Amino acid sequence: MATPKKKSASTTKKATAKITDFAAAPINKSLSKEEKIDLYRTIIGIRRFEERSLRAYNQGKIGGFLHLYIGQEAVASGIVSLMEENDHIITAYRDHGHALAVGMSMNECMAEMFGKHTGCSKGKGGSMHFFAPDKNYWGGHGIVAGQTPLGAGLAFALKYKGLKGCAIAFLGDGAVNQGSFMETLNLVSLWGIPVVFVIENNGYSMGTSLKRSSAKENLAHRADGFDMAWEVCNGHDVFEVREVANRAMKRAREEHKPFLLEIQTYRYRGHSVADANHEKYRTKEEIEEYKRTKDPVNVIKQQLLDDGTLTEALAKKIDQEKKDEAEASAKFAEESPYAPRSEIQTDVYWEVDNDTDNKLKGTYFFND
Amino acid sequence: MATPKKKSASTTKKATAKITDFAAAPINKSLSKEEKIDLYRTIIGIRRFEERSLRAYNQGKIGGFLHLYIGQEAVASGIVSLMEENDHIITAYRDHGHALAVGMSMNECMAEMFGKHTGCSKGKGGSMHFFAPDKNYWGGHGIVAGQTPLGAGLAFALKYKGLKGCAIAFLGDGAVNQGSFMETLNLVSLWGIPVVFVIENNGYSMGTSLKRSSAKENLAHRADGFDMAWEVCNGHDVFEVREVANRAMKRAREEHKPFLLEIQTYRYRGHSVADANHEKYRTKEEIEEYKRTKDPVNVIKQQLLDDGTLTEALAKKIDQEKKDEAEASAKFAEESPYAPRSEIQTDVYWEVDNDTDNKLKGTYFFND
Amino acid sequence: MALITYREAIKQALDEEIQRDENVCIMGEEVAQYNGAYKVTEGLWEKHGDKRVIDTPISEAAFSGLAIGASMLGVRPVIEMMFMSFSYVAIDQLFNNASFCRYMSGGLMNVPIVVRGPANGGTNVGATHSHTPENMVANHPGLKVVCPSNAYDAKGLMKAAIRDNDPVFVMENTLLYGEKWEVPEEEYIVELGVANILKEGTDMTIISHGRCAMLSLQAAKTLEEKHGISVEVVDLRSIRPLDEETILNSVKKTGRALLVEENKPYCGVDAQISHIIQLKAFDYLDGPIHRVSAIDAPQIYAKPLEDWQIPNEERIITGALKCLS
Amino acid sequence: MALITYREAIKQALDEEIQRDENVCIMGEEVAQYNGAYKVTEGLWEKHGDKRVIDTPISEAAFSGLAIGASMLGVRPVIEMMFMSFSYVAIDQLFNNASFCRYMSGGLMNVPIVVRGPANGGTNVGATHSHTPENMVANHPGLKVVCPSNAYDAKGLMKAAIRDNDPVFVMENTLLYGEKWEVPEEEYIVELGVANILKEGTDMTIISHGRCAMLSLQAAKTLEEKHGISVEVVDLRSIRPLDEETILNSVKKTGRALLVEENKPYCGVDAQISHIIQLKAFDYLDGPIHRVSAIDAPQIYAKPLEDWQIPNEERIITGALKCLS
Ligand SMILES: Cc1ncc(C[n+]2csc(CCOP(=O)(O)OP(=O)(O)O)c2C)c(N)n1
Ligand SMILES: Cc1ncc(C[n+]2csc(CCOP(=O)(O)OP(=O)(O)O)c2C)c(N)n1
Ligand SMILES: [Mg+2]
Ligand SMILES: [Mg+2]
Repeated sequence: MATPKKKSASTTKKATAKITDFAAAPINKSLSKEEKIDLYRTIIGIRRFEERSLRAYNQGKIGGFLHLYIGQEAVASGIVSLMEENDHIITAYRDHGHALAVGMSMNECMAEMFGKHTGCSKGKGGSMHFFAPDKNYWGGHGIVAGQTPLGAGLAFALKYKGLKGCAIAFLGDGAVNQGSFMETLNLVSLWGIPVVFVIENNGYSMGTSLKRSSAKENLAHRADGFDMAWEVCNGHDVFEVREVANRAMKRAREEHKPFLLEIQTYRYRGHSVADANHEKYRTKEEIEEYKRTKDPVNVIKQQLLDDGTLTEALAKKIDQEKKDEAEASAKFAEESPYAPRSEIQTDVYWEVDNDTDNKLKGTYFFND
Repeated sequence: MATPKKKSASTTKKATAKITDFAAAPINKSLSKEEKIDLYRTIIGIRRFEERSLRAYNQGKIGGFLHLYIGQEAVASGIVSLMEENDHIITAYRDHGHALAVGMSMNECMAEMFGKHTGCSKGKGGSMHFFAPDKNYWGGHGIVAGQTPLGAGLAFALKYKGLKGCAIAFLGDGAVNQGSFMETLNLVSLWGIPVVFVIENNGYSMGTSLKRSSAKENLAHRADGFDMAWEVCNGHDVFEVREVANRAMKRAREEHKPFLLEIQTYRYRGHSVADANHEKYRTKEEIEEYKRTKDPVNVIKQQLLDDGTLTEALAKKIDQEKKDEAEASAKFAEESPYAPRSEIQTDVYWEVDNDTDNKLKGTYFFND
Repeated sequence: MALITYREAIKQALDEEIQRDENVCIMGEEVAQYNGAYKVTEGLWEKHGDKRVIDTPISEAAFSGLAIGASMLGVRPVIEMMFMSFSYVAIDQLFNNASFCRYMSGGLMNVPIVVRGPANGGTNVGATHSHTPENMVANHPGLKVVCPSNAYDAKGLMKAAIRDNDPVFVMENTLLYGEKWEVPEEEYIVELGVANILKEGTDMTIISHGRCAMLSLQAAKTLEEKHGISVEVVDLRSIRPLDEETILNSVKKTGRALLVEENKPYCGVDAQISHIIQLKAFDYLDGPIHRVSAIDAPQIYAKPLEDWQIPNEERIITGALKCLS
Repeated sequence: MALITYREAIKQALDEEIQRDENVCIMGEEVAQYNGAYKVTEGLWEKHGDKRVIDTPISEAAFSGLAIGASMLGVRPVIEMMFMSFSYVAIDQLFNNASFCRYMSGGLMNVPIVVRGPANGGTNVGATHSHTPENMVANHPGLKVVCPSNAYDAKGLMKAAIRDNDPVFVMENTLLYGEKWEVPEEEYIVELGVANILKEGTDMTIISHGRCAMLSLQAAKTLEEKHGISVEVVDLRSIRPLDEETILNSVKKTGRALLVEENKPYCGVDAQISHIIQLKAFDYLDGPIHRVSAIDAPQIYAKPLEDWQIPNEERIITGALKCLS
């Protein structure tokens, strides 16, 4: 099913010619062999990491929610691969893929889900709250669409500070119906904020299909109401993601203009692992069909085998490395300690944590 | 300046032929002489009432805010004149015009602004909070756009109860940027709720011109993103308002479809009477030009003089009656008592106010 | 009497009220076709159809406001917040419109809605999903709020809330959904504003609400068995209206009060209860009122730490011993 | 010292901090070209331009969230809520993102924003425009909140808030904007967490914050003159962090405490203060702690009634006499 791409006539400056072989687009053609292999490595790494985390969850090692990104890997991988020095990203609770793509280690991510002190957030955030500001990754947010104004803020800061960069804020197809997001669309267009909103449209918000949650199925089209450019593309082919996102990001960086990009993708698992219903609100066939024809791991593998970048042997080797890395991360997480109880009350206030001068006045915490 | 009308191609069913003489449209042609005079009576009544309230405010008789509707009278008057038995309306804080149009008395309205017990809300609501549920008028709301989901709820109730009617929810051009409103647009289109949202676009939200608050000046166009019908029209000619709104309201009643109607209008006074700046953020000329060419009172008066409905003498008589009525309302308000202090704690809980069976358990109020 | 879960009890209340009154309907995210994120509404859509059990987009402000508006015309919507934490995106609708429209109109209208959903921590979902905002609700006159601690109360209070002509928040608890209690087969109501003495005692009073009341009961038993302390346990059930009489009678009898809740301490419900007790039973107090609340920090994710952060039996016992010393 | 208004004091603080630190900027509705709805930012846009003083659309959730996000990269936005009441449409951004992002990231970031605006009644604008939500803010660990009662504090606390590396709410008061106080010409800071003894006394302590502290001071003078009662008045200034020491020392000295605030009573700040006092100064108390708060109902519009609803000198005096009896 070749999804039709729609483009905003009104505001996208360049009417780029339609490209069907995205791998041949300049932004992809310029990739070195090693860079292409890295894309494969990232995509399969996310897959293996999450498969391992699922096992840990089922073993009772991971609590709370576990929202798997399996099926959507090419979206985060493709976009993150385009990030430049001053580009920043932020996403929602389905945040493992983005985390690994920016280069967070499997160890710190797995340990976070285990709630361990060695986790990226010291076990304070959990699966929904991975952060790596040093890698320009600002989380990991649990309230639907709540991260979208933050993303605009990151981009605002870039412009404020005169840095050439953009922010990419990811959200889901259900998140588009939160007021905070829609307010933000107006704001960023009005102010000329270099942010790219990426709707990862996987067709469902929990058990609700797109057409039961949004009055119009073309979500990106809302941007027209704010005089903002938009585009819709597929998310299973990392080269397509890169080609389209690259234009959006470049435009943001160079022209300080926001962009609304809707990427059609699919999640294989339930909304979270606790979602036992996910073969009820959609058919098994729908899932299988996507896996068969559009699995992002298979698609890139085949592309790289076809163009000679990969051999079956190398592909297998990388796969095995990632499996091992994931396995090791579970071991690392398992063996890591929890934070001591005293840590419950650290990281609340910067001023308390950094009280080198002993200048703090007054009571900050109020237990009897 | 003849504002161009734009229509939603996508969702408005009937492509009605363009009408320029709105008085000749069927919905207006069918008006009896008395009905037309009533329209004039309403419009001039609002004007005289508000002029009187302004004096009262300047005399220190009215406190808090006073948001005058002067200049916009034809909008509420026109739309309310179309209301049928099961139609309901709700608006924001600039609510006097709507109140008088639905038939609230000047006495209860003026007394409310004076904070008196005889006011429509017993002096508990003030200028921003007029209500007359018996006249299908649900207020009068102070939080920008906060009334818009309530309006959707009124319409939801009509559909739920199987009543043929619609709700009209008014909001300003600044209010469109609140998330609650945009969420509601999606919801009512998705569910098929018979609500008509009327943006009274007077060009300014406080001191901010439309183009400084909204990324796209055609506000109604946002409806396209929700697959919802929309239209833009002028608000100074009550016949135009009626012609356009009638189609929107009929459609809502008959097809359970929402509509977004943007009506271009103008306020002569500051945002509220306290707004001393209003000749700074816009020019005196802009104000004068509107008054000269589009004053809703003059426009209808001229129309009715031209078509023989009114004579100068009758027009003057009605004007005088309304001046007298407004004056009398100020006297009534002045002479009315404030509620006793004990009334501070009534009307908080229905169950407390209606405690006929003495069944209430527990403490409801918590002062020492 | 049947032994049913807290979840089942709420579902029964909803089911019965939908049948009793054609104006009662339920709306929220995933409440219909998905049967509810926590399966509280399981089967109700299938039984009552699209009109009465309604799935919403993720637009809490819009559907809360819509429910409030609809209630003005006599519909009686029960809205589910998938987590009560998500009400934070709808606070204006809930705290300004639901609470004040009646007042600002001088009593011309009322808003018979119910806002229900889980408000608790202890489930390793982190800071944004673990709010217990009954204190914020109770701060706003015009609103009512109840916190059922068991299946019997959950059913009875839910029915009372739905029949109430004012806006009522029902704070549920995901950790209780699967727990079972005896619930009568015949219809009953638990009136708002009536606390429940879970256990009588003479040495001290523990006042609590929601799941913490159950933990307090457990702790009280341990205190009695291991420490020989006779503890009276009062389960508030209803936060606003509040059964001051039961609270004060108990404290006057025991002379000691420990207040236990899951909220963060600063301006929690128990701050208010503490004030009321010292004001109205000052001369009966043999020592200061103590509180056990969540350890004052955003909710932590890590399970063993969160289990320590929110009140647990051990912390309640420690608190009680401190209170008695 | 110069005699300047509360409004002018805040403006000076903003102006000086904008000049001091290029990362400080102000955003909000009408703050720039219109000079602020209450003229607090008058002249700042003209002086500092579009980059530093920024008008926003009526989108509190969006611009609050934007400010929070920007602060993560080192911008230090001061956002104005035209009324603090309007923060109700932005609660999720303010109470989840501003307060918890630091924590949920294990301390990897901080959110140096200031949220400022008037939070008061007494201006006949009705229930939706008269919130005093310092209690709700203080309930959320990660947030700080201060309530300056006079021009000196307003300037000093605003500067402290802007320099603070955590999110700080500054609750102002429209009724104070035009009032004048002595303010030094030279630069100063009023640290967070330090209360101010407005008047010393021996018979009882009145603890208050914001404009109510000024009313309390007036009442204290009347109590002294007319009733011969020596009242100590503590102005909290900062709600979180809280200067417990000053509170407790004063109550230990006087043995009596009256708490005065403008919020509705249920779970107001003073509920918390009451609890702390009875917990930590129980043996020093000669009688129960009393409170004077707004009369518990949505804010009424009618001027004479609203003037009675919120604390005034007469009600404070009555409260004080009750407290002493
Ligand atoms: C304000 C708010 N409402 C509801 C939820 C519960 N919730 C979490 S994820 C989700 C579905 C979101 O779907 P979508 O935006 O499509 O993202 P996806 O899960 O498909 O990645 C819901 C309803 C929440 N976290 N926050
Ligand atoms: C949520 C919220 N933010 C800000 C305000 C303050 N405010 C009241 S009216 C107004 C301007 C609204 O303009 P518009 O919607 O165009 O309506 P108009 O006043 O022109 O009728 C503002 C900012 C408010 N009442 N509520
Ligand atoms: Mg989705
Ligand atoms: Mg306007």
